[in-house]
Amino acid sequence: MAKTALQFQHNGRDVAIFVDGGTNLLVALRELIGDMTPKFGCGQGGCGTCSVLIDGELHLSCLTLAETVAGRSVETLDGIKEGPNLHPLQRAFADNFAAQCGYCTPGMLMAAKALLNRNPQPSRAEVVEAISGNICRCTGYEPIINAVLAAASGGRARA
Amino acid sequence: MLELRKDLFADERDDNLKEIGKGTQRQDMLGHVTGTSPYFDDHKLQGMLHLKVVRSAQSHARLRRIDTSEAERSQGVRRVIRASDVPRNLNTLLSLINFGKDDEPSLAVDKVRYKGEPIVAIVADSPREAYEAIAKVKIDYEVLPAVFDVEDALKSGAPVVNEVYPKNTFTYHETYDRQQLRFGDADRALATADHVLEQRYQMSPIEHAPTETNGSIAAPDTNGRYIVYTSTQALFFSVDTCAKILDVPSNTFHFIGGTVGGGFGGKVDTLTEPLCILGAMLTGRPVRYVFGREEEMQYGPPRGAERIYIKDGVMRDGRVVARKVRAYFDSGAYTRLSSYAAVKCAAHLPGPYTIPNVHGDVYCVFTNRTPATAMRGFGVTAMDFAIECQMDKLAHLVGMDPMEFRILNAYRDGDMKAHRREAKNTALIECVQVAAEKAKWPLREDFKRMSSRKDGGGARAAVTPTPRETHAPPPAPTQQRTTYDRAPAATREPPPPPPSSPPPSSPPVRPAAPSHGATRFSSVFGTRRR
Amino acid sequence: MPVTVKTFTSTHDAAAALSSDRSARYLGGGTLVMRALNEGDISISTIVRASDHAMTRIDASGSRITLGAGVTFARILAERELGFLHGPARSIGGPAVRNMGTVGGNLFAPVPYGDFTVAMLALDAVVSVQGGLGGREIPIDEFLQSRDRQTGVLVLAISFAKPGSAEAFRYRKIARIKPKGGAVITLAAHLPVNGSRIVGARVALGSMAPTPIRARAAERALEGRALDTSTIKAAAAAAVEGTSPSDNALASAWYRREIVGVHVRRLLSGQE
Amino acid sequence: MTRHRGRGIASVNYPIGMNLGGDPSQALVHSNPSGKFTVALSSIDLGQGMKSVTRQICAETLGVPVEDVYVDTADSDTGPHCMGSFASRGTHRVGNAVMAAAREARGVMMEAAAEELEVNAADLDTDGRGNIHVKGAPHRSISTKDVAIAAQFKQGKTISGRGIFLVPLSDVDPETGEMSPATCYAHACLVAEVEVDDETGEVDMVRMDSAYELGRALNPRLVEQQLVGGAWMGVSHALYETPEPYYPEPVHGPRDFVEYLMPGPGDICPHDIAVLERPAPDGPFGAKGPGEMCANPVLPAVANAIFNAVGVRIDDLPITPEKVLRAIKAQGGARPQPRR
Repeated sequence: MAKTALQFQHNGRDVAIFVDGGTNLLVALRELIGDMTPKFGCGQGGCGTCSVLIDGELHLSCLTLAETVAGRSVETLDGIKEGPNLHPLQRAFADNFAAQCGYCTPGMLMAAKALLNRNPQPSRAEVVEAISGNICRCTGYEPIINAVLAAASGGRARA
Repeated sequence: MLELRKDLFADERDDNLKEIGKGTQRQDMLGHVTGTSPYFDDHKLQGMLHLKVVRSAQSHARLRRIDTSEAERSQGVRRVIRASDVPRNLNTLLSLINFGKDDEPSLAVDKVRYKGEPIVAIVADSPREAYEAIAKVKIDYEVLPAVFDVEDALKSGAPVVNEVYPKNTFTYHETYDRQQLRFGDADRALATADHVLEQRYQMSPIEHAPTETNGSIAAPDTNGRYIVYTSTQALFFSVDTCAKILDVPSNTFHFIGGTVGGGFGGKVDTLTEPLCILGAMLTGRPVRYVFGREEEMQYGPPRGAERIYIKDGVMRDGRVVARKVRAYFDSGAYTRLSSYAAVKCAAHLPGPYTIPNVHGDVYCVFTNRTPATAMRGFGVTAMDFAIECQMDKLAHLVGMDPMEFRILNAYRDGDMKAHRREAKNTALIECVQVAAEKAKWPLREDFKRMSSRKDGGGARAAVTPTPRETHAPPPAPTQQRTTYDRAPAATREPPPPPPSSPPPSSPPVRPAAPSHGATRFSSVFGTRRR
Repeated sequence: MPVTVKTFTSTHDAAAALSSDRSARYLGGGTLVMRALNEGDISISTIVRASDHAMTRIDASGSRITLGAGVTFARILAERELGFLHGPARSIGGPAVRNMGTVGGNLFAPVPYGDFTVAMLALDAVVSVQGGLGGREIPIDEFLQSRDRQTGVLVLAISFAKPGSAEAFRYRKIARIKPKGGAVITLAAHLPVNGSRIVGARVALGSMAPTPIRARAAERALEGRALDTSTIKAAAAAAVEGTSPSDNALASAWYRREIVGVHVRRLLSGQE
Repeated sequence: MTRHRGRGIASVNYPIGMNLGGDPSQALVHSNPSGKFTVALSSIDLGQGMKSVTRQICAETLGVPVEDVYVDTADSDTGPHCMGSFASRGTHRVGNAVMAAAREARGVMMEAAAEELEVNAADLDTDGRGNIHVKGAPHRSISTKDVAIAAQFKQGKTISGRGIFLVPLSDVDPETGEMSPATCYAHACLVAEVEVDDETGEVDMVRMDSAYELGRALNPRLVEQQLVGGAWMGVSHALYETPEPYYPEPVHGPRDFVEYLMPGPGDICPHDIAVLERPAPDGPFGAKGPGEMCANPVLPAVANAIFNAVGVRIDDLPITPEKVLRAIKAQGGARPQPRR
């Protein structure tokens, strides 16, 4: 089967892989690069567990044709730590007990990061809007909203 | 906002503990926020194959012919698995604990009983190639009449959904078509109650919708074993179910799981592991079988629907004196766990209240829909909905505050419960009082002073004399009958009498040992436990 | 058969590839085509892309606005000139979907999707398409009526006259889930006013038929009148006329018929 | 006026664990030579916090800091048998098994410490910070690390323990239903306030106030997670969810998260919770299990609140706007009940 060569930046590192026609970015990240932080939740664009940032913007990796990220920058949860330290959002999620099963957490964090990147001091309504594409079945959303607000007011949330 | 009411029941507790009672961070939180918690699908294995199943397009049909020849030749296909490839192609989950008969194949044999039932499994190099092969499987169906309503399923002449249970009801104690609860004389108490209220409640099915769908990865391991990564909620249920279906010793398997992306009851059924392991056995390669979202929503088991009829007798002073319940659990086409839910539901009657006369009939009914399974609050959620709506209506009927009405009828320490065990360690009254306080809902002083620990037992500890079943028609009503606040709608007609045969007088025989040789968790079939 | 991806620099070539291959689909934002592939739709074996910048151009400088088919909802939200379309754009998906989904793709989104197209219909938009034989401009209602037959054409852009005032264009999506939910019904109205009279009323409804449709009876009730209580009442009463809603997972046809008038009234009167 | 507010209540109890085949769980606890403990289970953590709550139970029982314990779940080669994570059995059944295993391990640890300190084991206590000392004489102490080293390399003892907790099957009488379905019960009462639109039948949650009795809140933050998330699920069950929207007719089943309705982050309401603790005599530190019952009172409380708001009884779940609207129309309009 003919494969297409694909190069892009993955969490700041250049990567090169070969993909089959039609491969989505989620499969490319998980199966070809080995970054398991984006999760499969539906493959339909409905749950947000596979969310990543492409050139800084929130995208659903399951609906992204892998080869369309050629030459672009892809950021996943695996890349948001600041050196050995947790990103303020990760700390805030932990402090607010904003994860139970943890499966939606990577996508939630990426959606929250996309928000804080362009709006460091969001209102509650803006936080609600920012995570609205991400399904959580455990928490009832309240702790997640609180965590994002806490990370923002901590003032350390930067790109 | 959460407040700990340490002032209540303080005399029953030692609060001088070091780790217990502290809001310690979760052990798994760091893994969750860094995306490193290992779910079953996070295991990358060399040369992984992908398994997809061909699902029935019909709700009820005979399988006249299954032609997989073209699919077998399809590009990338490593193996087509048919029903005859499954070593023991008939199982029921609770056979491991001797409850119920084997009634469900891994792959349909001669008949399909619900839309979406697996018929053939395809193992291919890629999901795409598996989908292409699925399209090439030709199935010739002879469509049969289907039944979707639990009460229709019990009518004579209804289509037989599952031949293992030809009356479309699960069999309890080898003989009964339902689980009964009998405590006191509900009919007599209803005849003398000031008001009688009979209502119908319905809960539709509910999907667990975990963000991680059901799935597993199975791979040949060293020394003839198989390693299985799984989303199961019940590891040894899955191990032993697979051992039974695949007819191998359970230590053939090394199951790894324990970190699961939500379950809520939807990952108890060992849905994917048997075919996934079989795929690995037949190809010698790692195989991944993961539900898509639509599969999870439509063909993964839901919390089954329940239909509940409640008939209550209440006195003008607010005492509920009788509760008669008839409930139907819609199990779908196979048993899974609804059989047990009915028992749990019967034991739950009449809710957390001391009612001297309780009569319950709970049916587990088969229909031509996706088999139902456990879900958070299993056997109780819908019954609580029915009971608590009913309690609200009764309070309204007798003109009592709904909070005080519940406190009045609440069970207390020392009371006899309808399943004939003494109530202990109760706290319903205190919950009502605290909730009222939180919601600024005024309660009268005497209701504020009532306690779960006071005024229970005594006359309330007695088992009301329970008549033997006569199966005579109930006495004609002599008192006021209320069909609450509105004319009954067309769908709210009084239910027909239950289509039951009189229960036998001889005690149920112990079941014979099951024919399969698989491990069972328990061969104990009942010991008295107080 | 593996999936083949064909990327063209010219829309003409992309359109030719699309029209010559029944198994080809044009990849816009991915929300329809990639989903179909993920779910095992083997009828698609060729993905066609076009890298022509015209596909993503927004021209909002004059009185007529043109949106390239590849314009995403996020780009509309970033465009101050398009403030009147921020409501419809924001009603699509969550932020990730808005970064991906395009106005061209939305034309093909089946119920319960396709809300932006309802807004386009109320604006009397024109769809520019490139077929195998050449380019055409199709009025949007005509396009929608023949949508099932349009899969072989490449939508290039959509254009419409800018509403005279912010007041003149109204949009509302009735969803059960907030802030991101599928539509029970979607409503858009364009009510240009000449003096105090409405001239050229357009009311469009989503989920009231297999594709978005015009509520022509409501439009007639509004045409030539002032937007006062009695006009609004008449338009609301007429809203259901000519609709053919279906049952789906979100609501029944009965419910849609019952509430469409209520929501038309609320939309027109500015009531929450 | 088209929107009406109403309040409704419900109170419930819930059986902890199941009565099916006997209800056992096992646990193994062992120490490494540094005095750090591993709990081996085959029980599943599906988000409810199994790993975390058993970790605290183990630490409390051993008398060591929680950081010195790590819980490993769900490996069929190393984890002993457990029925599984369902029926609110985790905290109670598995917690008890872990307690039993930790008690046995603690016994060996104290014996080993006694040998090192040359005292009677009965005279020793743990300080919960990693030390074992003579009661009343805190200076005569030894660290659990030194005890573990001594046990392993000097005394030849294994600081380990096995635990099982079994609730035997209770026979069910076919005639009367007499049985022991559970050994303890959790309790709850919840007040829901809703707003109902009488022209569309839409129901919005305004707030919830609740009291939950759970035996013991072993970890109040985990309890809060269950109660907040569980009440959200209760709202979802009450007003939104079903894979068969036209049940029993099997049509128009949802296929994705747009069609399968669950409240979004914009649909949630304030929820004020009180937790009561009446210890279960057979619970680990009195604990019952909050995981399942937390959703149950919400469904009827919402239904009862809708009646209070507009005077219609919806007895079919989920309570969709359509059902509310049909009932309001059948009744000839909203009939708000006295505010309460």
